[in-house]
Amino acid sequence: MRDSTDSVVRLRLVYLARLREAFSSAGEALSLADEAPTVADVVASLRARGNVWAAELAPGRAVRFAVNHRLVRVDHTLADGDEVAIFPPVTGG
Amino acid sequence: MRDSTDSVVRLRLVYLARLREAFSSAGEALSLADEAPTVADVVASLRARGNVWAAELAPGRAVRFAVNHRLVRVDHTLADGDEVAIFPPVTGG
Amino acid sequence: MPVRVQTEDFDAGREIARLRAEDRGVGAVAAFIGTVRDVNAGAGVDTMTLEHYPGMTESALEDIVAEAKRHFAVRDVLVVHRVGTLGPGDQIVLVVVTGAHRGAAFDACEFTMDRLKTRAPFWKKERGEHGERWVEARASDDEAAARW
Amino acid sequence: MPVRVQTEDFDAGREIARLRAEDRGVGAVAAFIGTVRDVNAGAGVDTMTLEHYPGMTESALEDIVAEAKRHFAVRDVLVVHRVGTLGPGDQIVLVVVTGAHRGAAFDACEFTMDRLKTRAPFWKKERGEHGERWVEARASDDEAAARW
Repeated sequence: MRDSTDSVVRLRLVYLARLREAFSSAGEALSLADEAPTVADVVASLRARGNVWAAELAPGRAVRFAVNHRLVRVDHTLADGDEVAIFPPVTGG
Repeated sequence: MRDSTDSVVRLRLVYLARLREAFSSAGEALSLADEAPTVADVVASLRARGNVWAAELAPGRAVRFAVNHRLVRVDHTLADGDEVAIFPPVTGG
Repeated sequence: MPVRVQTEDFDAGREIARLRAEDRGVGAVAAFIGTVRDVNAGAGVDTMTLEHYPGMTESALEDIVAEAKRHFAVRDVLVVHRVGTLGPGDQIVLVVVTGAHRGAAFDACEFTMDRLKTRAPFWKKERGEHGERWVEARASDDEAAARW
Repeated sequence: MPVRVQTEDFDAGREIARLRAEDRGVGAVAAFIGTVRDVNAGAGVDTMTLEHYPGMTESALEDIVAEAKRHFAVRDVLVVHRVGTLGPGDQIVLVVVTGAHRGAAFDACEFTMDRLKTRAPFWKKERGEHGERWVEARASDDEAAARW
């Protein structure tokens, strides 16, 4: 599954809860042509689609991230093959 | 049950747990010839018996008091007919 | 009845279910169960006998429950305390608190236990490898009760 | 298994009994049950649907349990969390902590709930008189989690 080209990072994106509904998608594959992209780069890439993507991921909206099932900050650096989940603040319990 | 003489206060004493065992008694009647005796007066009266009474109620021993089923301090003033319980610090739960 | 003193064991699950039944405003249940450990102060324990002060016990517990309800935004409080002779693993006390939110439920449950440990007339006597001895009150219980 | 995610209901009494069974060093059991209220933010609730992030959920809960065991002098911790569609009065989550003494058991139980509320990937969607809406995270949950 890993790409032989160093400069492309292939990611599996997962959208959950309100974002899954807003995006009408549970997730997708995304490739970034970047040496060491961060979660912020993923967010910027999605925002550039405009519409609901720009609205839900607008600066100031509370969004959380997990990479390979661990909560991370937006400056977390991604590696080829990472699963990046994007979701609203959790409300279980 | 109330005494017609103002200057005598009749009390029902109750001994519990370690004190009941030490005194070999679950309780007794005690009358104090005093206008407004306090719990401290009861303790002094019992201490004067010497032996185990003086030992268990010696100053510095942790002893608790309840009058008519309410925890009170040693300076609590007693009335005729009161039930005065004397016991070690509680250890339930 | 918000408080019960009994020799019989209790079923914590059933007591919890009963307390929150029919109250759809409950969002949080905090519960505590105190049990007999097989070791206390480093010595093995075979049996634990709980003595109380009949007459005072229920009113002391009712006062504690009333105080917990007054101090915390909770819906209901239950205390069940056993007396008599118990063995290691046996249940001694149950406190259940229901509330709309968890913070007040936790606080009221811990408050009730802290007060019970210093104000309810129960005494424990252990029998074990050391022979027979009355359990001493712990300074940490006074400190816990003084927090509130 | 210290954590379970399931659609089925749980029996709090049985889970508590199971966790403390065979451990005679347990003197204190603190438990919490979260339930569906019939009202939230002033509006009536008919159903509550819990969504989660399969794969991450269990590991997030296991991390929380491990953290609770590391930070507090407790013996065991259990978390059971339901997913799917529930109604008012239904049980959502159970946390049980066993320990030698009550202070650490209470703390670890509250810590586990506070962490779960801010770090475990569950989301609630309500259906009721207001229609359908995702429950918003509460600032008080962040504050509660920040205490530890």
